[in-house]
Amino acid sequence: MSEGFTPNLIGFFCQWCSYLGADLAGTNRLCYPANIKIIRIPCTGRIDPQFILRAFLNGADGVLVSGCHPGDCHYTAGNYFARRRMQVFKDLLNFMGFDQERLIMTWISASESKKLVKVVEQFNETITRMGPQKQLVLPTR
Amino acid sequence: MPRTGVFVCHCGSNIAGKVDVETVAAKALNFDRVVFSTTYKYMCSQPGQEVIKKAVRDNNLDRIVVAACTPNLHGKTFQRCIKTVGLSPYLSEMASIREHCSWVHTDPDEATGKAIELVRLATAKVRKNVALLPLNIPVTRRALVIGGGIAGIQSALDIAAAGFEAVIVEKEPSVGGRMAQLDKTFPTLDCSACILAPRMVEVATNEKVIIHSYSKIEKITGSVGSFEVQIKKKARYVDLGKCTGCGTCTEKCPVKVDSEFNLRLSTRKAISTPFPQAVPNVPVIDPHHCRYLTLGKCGVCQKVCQAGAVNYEDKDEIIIEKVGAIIAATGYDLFDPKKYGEYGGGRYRDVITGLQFERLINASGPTGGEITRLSDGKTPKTIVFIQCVGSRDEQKGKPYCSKICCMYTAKQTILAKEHIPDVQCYVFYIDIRAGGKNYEEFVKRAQTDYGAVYIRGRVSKLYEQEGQIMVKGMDTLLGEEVEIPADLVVLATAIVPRREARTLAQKIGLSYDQHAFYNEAHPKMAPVENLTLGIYLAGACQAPKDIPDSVAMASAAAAKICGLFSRDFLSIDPIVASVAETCCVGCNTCVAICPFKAISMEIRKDRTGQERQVATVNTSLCQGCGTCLPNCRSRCISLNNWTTDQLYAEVMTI
Amino acid sequence: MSKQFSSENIARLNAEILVKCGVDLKECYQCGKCSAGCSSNWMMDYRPHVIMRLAQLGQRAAILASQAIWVCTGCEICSARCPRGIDVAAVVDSFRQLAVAEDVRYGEHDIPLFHQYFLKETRDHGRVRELPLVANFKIHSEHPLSDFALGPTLLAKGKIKLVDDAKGSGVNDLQELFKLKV
Amino acid sequence: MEYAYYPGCSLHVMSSEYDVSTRAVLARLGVTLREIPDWFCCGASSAHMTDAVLTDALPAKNLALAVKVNQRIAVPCAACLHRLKKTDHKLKNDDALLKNVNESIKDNYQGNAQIKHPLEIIQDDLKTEELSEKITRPLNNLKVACYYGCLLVRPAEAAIDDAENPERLDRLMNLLGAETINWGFKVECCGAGMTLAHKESIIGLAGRILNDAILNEADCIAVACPMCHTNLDLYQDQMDLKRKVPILYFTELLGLALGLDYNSLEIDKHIVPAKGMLLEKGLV
Ligand SMILES: Cc1cc2nc3c(=O)[nH]c(=O)nc-3n(C[C@H](O)[C@H](O)[C@H](O)COP(=O)(O)OP(=O)(O)OC[C@H]3O[C@@H](n4cnc5c(N)ncnc54)[C@H](O)[C@@H]3O)c2cc1C
Ligand SMILES: Cc1cc2nc3c(=O)[nH]c(=O)nc-3n(C[C@H](O)[C@H](O)[C@H](O)COP(=O)(O)OP(=O)(O)OC[C@H]3O[C@@H](n4cnc5c(N)ncnc54)[C@H](O)[C@@H]3O)c2cc1C
Ligand code: SF4
Ligand code: SF4
Ligand code: SF4
Ligand code: SF4
Ligand code: SF4
Ligand code: SF4
Ligand code: SF4
Ligand code: SF4
Repeated sequence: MSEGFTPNLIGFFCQWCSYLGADLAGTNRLCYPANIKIIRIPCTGRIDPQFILRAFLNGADGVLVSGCHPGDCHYTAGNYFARRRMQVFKDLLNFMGFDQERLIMTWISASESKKLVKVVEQFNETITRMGPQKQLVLPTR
Repeated sequence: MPRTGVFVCHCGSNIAGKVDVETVAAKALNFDRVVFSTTYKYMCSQPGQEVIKKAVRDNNLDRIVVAACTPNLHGKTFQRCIKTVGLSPYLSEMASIREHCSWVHTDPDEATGKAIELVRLATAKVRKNVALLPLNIPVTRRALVIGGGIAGIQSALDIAAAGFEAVIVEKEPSVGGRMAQLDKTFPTLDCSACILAPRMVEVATNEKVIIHSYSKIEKITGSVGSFEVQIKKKARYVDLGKCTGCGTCTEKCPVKVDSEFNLRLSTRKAISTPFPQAVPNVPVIDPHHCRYLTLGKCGVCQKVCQAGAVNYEDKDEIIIEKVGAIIAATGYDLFDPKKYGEYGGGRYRDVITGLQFERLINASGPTGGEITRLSDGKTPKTIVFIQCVGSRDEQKGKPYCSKICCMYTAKQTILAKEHIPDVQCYVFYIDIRAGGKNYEEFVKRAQTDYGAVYIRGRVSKLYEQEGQIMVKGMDTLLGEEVEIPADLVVLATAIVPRREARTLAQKIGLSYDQHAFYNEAHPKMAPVENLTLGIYLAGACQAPKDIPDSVAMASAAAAKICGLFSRDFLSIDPIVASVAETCCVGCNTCVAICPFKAISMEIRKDRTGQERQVATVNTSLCQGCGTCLPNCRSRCISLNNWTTDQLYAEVMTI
Repeated sequence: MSKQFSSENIARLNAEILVKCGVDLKECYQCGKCSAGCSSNWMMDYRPHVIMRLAQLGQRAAILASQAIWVCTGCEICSARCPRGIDVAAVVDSFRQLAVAEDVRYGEHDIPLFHQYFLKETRDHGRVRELPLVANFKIHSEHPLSDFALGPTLLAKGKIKLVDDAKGSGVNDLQELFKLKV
Repeated sequence: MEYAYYPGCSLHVMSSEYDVSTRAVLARLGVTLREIPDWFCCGASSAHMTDAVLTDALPAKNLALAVKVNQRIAVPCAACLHRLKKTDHKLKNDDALLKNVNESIKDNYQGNAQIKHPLEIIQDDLKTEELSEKITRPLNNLKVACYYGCLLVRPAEAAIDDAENPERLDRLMNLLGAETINWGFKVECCGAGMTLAHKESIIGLAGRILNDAILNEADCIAVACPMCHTNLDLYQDQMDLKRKVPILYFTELLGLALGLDYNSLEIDKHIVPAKGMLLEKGLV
C-alpha cells in the first residue's frame, strides 16, 4: 500500500446499462470515488483489447469494463463476445506477467446504481492496495 | 484545423455548487484545438442555447463540447441547437459533469479536477468527430401491440383511428386483460364490463385492427421502421372462421378444471371461453385436460357442434407480421401471498386476494355476485382488508408501492357494504395513497358514507380460531395492538410484472428494471418510450397503474407512433458500421459474429478483373453495436460516432 | 412534557445503535408490525415500534428507563416479520445492555435482577443451580413470598436439588469477562 | 453415528426427564451421545440481554470445548441451540469477530461445528422406514398439539424449520401414529426465560397457548424445549383454563412409541400428570 496514492481508474461503460446506472447514481446522489473516469461506449462488444492496452500504457492503474447482464444485452449478444474476448485478453495479460486484477469486467444494469457504487469502491480499494501500475507505462506521460 | 468551443453549465447550483465551473472553462482553453470557452447558468435553456449559437457564429467554431448533464438528457438538445447555425449535429459531445461528477462526489476540489478531466476527454473525442448524414429509412406503417388488455386495446384503437393498421398479439384466448376480471371501478364505480365490453367489440370489428389471440411472440428482428415479427398461434382446436360462439360444446363437455379467469374460485370446461363477453367469442380446447386429446376418448364437442368448427387435428401455426413500431402492453400479475406464512401462506380458505374478491363480487363471477366464504358458503359479517401485502416490504416482497391497492381496497369496502348492508369492514393500512382526481374524496366516502374503519398499522399474524380468522394487528395511532375476529380477510397483494415479462423483453431487446417492469426512456421527459427506438410502452407493464393512467399512456404511445407514421421516411442517427472494402480480406468473421446478420459477402472485381469477396454492411439492419469491429483482423470496419480514432483519442488523454 | 429533539442526540443515538447491532434506525417506517406480533406488548410501557421511534429521535434516556426493554422475552417475532428487515430484538438487546453498562435506574425491578443472579451462577459454578438462583433472586426481588408454595412440589418432583455441586469447569477461562454487580 | 452432547443447565436438574428420554430414544435409534466434559451454561437469555461480550463468549467457549469431542453437536434445549447457533453463525461469517472472541475465550474455535437439535438428527440422519419399523406402540387415538415456540424457528440462521408454519414435529408425531391439530399458536412465545423472573408473563402467554390447544381438543402438547415445557406445565393451576393439558417432550412420546418403559422415561416428573391420559389412550 502506497501512501497517499490515488489510482487513475478508467471505466468503459455500455451506453444502455452501466452508463445509465452511473446516471442513476447521480440522480440518486450516491457517492463514489472521484478518481474514475467513465467513457461511454455503444456496447461492451465494441471494446477492443487495444483500447485497454492503450489505457494502461497511458498510465491507467485499473480498467473497469461494464455492460449489461448476460441475457440482457441491448444487442442480444455483444456482451457474450466481450466476455470471451476479455477472458482471452486477461489470460494474455497474465501470461505476460501483468497483474490481471487491474482489469475487471462486471455487469451493471441501468437500475443498479448501488451496485455500481460498490463495484467502483471495491475496485478502487483493490487498486489502491496494489499501488501504481508501472508495468505498462510509456516513458513520456 | 478543428476549432472547438467548450460550454460549461452551472445547472443552477447542481453543478456550480460543487464544481468550480469558471476554472473548468479556463482550463479547457488549454486543451488541443479549443479556441473558446464559457459558462452559463442553464445551458439547455433558450438563452443558454443562444450563448452557444452566438459563440459558434462569432468564433467560427466547428465543434462544441457541452459540459453539463448526461448526454442521455440533453445530447439531442445541443445537437439540434448547433444544427440551427449550420453545424452538423454530430460535431458535438457532452461531458457529464453533473450525473458523473458534481452529484456523486463530495469534495469540491476533486470534483473540479474530475470535471476538467472529463472535458479533456470530450474535447479529444470531438476533434475526431465527423459530420454525418442522418439515415433515411422507410417506415412500415403498421404497429404491433403486444397484450390486449385495456392499454393494448386503447392503443390499437387510437392507431386505427389515425388510419394505420394495428396488430394485437394476446396470449390468452380473449382480449380484455385484468379489467375483464374486475367488478366496478374506482373512482366512479362504473361497471368494468360496461366500459370495457364496447371497446372490445370495437377492436374486434375495426377493420384496421387485427387480433391474434391465444398467440405469443416467438421472435422479433429488424429495427424502428421495419420490424419483422414471428408469432406463434397456438392450436385452438376450434376454427375461428366457422365457430358461431353458440356455447353448446362448452355446455356438453364433461371435463371440469379450475378456472384461471376466476382465480380458482370456480371451474371451467375443457372447451371453454374464459368469460361470456370474450373477444373473439370462440372457445379453445385445453389440450392438457381434454379427454379426446389426452386419451383419444370423448369427441362430444365435435359431435354437438353444428357449425363443424371443432378440429382435433389443429396445429400451432407460425405467422409473420411486418410492422414499423411496437407497443408493449403486457400488464401485470399479482404477488403470490404464499410467501407470507404469518398470513397463512395460502392455508386459510377465507383469506383471499383482492383480485379474487373482484371475482366474488362480480355478478358474472363464480357466486353470481354473492360475497360468500369459501370455507362454509356463509355471508361474512366482518371483513378485514390488509393493504401493502408484498408491497413496501423489502424482506418478503417488493420495495415499491403498488399504487392502486389503496384505491381498490377503498372501492371493495364500498362494494362489500352495498352487497351486505350489515357488514363491517376494517382496513389495515400504513399510508393511504390516493393522489388522483377525486381519489381522496373517494376514500373519504368509504370511511364516512360506508363506515369502513381504517386502522393505521400492519397486521402481524392471522390464525384460525373457532371458524374465524383472527387478525392480530397494530393500531399505531392508538398505540395499542388490536385483535379482530374476521369472517373474511382480503389481501391487497402487490402488483408485479407478468411472469414472462423478462423473457419477452430479452426477445425484443427492451430494457427493464430489477423487478422486470419495462423501462421508460426518461422518467419525466420520455415516459412512454423505451430506450430501444421504435418500441413504446403502455399500461401496467411499465409500473403499477390504474385504468385512467393505463389508458392515458396507451393513447400517448399511440400518438407517438402516429407521429412516426406521418412520414414516409424516418430520419435516424447513422450510427452504423461500414467496411473499407479495399483492405477487407473476405475472411467472413464479421458475417458470423454480427448479432443482427447485417453483414454479408459480396463479390467485387478489382482493376485486373479478378473477383474477390468483400464484406458489406446492410445499414438498415445494422444496429451499431460495434461487436464486429474488434473481431476484424484487418481492422477495416468502422463504426460511426464510435470510430477507433475517436475512442483512441479519448483513451490517449486519460 | 413535550419531547426535546436535537440533531446531535438524533445523530448520536443512530450511530450508537448502528455500531452496537448493525441496525439503521432510519429504516423503520413505523408500520407497527413488530408491535402487533410482540409477545409482551400487553405489558409494555412503550411498544417495540415506539421504542424504534423514540430511538430514531434520539430519546435515549426514555428508552433506558423504560420497563418495556425488560419485559421483552427475546422471542424475535418482531425481527422475523419486520418488512424492512430490522432486527428489532437486537435493538432491544442493545438498550438493555446499555442500561446495565450505564447503571441507570431500571424501569423494572425483578427481571434485571434475575439476569444478574443467573449470570452469577454461571460465573461462580459454571452451571445454573436452581435452588440458590431462586433463593437469591427471591430474597432480593419485589415479591419475595410469591410461589412460596411451589417450592415443596418442585423439590418433591426433583425439579430442584438441595445439593447440586455440578461444575462446568470450562467457564474458568472466562472469569474476567463477567462484569456483574452481584 | 456419534454426537458431542450439550445438555445445558435445564436438562441437568430441572428438566432431567428430557435428558433421560433424549438419551434413551437416541440410544434406541443407534445414535451415540458423548457428553462434553467441561460444558457450562450458554448464558441463555440473561447473557445476550445484558452483556454484549458474554453473548458470544459463553457459546463460543462451549463450541470450542464441544468440537474437541465431536464436530457434530447435539443440543436438545431450544434456548441453548439458539444461542450456540446464533453465535456460531456470526463467527462463521466474521473472521475478525472469530479472532477477537478466540482471544477472549483463550481458545481456538475454528467455526467448524455442526449443531443439531435431536429432532433434526432423528429426521435428517435416520431413514424414515427404519424409524417406523421400530415403532411398537403407535400413538393411535392421540391428538397432539405440536408446539415449537420461538427459539427453534427464529431467526433463520438458527432455525430448524419454517418460522411461521413449522411441520417437523407434526411430521414426526404423524409418523408415530398420532393426529396433530392445526392451530394458531405453534410459534407464539410461551414467555421463554421469564419463568421465575416474571410470572405474569408466563401466566399470560402460556395461558393463551394452552387455551387454544384446549379449544382444538388436544390431548396433550408436544414440545422440544425445556423452557417451553416448564412454562406450559408449571403454572396451569394458577391459570384460567377449562381443563389441564399434559405437556410432553417429543422424546417421551417417541420413547413410548418405541416401546420404552414408562417409568424409565420419568414422565411422572411433570407437574401436570400425564399418566391418566396416557393410560386412557392405551399407551402405558
Ligand atoms: C384487485 C384489483 C382491482 C382493481 N380495480 C381497479 C379499479 O377499480 N379502477 C382502476 O382504474 N383500476 C383498477 N385496477 C387496476 C387495473 O386492473 C389495471 O390498471 C389495468 O388492468 C391495466 O391494464 P393493462 O392493459 O396495462 O394490463 P392487463 O390488464 O394486465 O392486460 C395485459 C394483457 O396483456 C396480455 N399479455 C401479457 N403478457 C403477454 C405476452 N407475453 N404476449 C401476449 N400477450 C400478453 C395479458 O394476457 C393481458 O390480456 C385493479 C387492479 C386489481 C388487481
Ligand atoms: C413546489 C413544486 C415542486 C414541484 N416539483 C416537481 C418535481 O420535482 N418533479 C415533478 O415531476 N413535478 C414537480 N412539480 C409539478 C410540476 O410543476 C407540474 O407537474 C408541471 O409543471 C405541470 O406542467 P403543465 O404544463 O401541466 O402546467 P404549467 O407548468 O402550469 O404550465 C401551464 C402554462 O400555461 C400557461 N397558461 C395558463 N393559462 C393560460 C391561458 N389562459 N392562456 C395561455 N396560457 C396560459 C401558463 O402561463 C403556463 O406557462 C412541482 C410543483 C410544485 C408546485
Ligand atoms: S444542460 Fe443539463 S446540466 Fe445544464 S441546466 Fe440543463 S439540465 Fe442542467
Ligand atoms: S365450436 Fe361449435 S358448438 Fe362450440 S361454440 Fe363454436 S359453434 Fe358452438
Ligand atoms: S373432446 Fe375434449 S373438449 Fe370436447 S367435449 Fe370431450 S373432453 Fe370436452
Ligand atoms: S397503494 Fe396503498 S396499499 Fe398499495 S402498496 Fe401503496 S400504500 Fe400500500
Ligand atoms: S455494428 Fe457490426 S456487429 Fe453490430 S449490428 Fe452493425 S454490423 Fe452488426
Ligand atoms: S472481419 Fe474484416 S476482413 Fe473479415 S470479412 Fe469482415 S470486414 Fe472483411
Ligand atoms: S416492523 Fe419494522 S418497520 Fe415496522 S415499525 Fe417495527 S421496526 Fe419499524
Ligand atoms: S423480541 Fe421482545 S420486542 Fe420482539 S416481539 Fe419478542 S417480546 Fe416483543
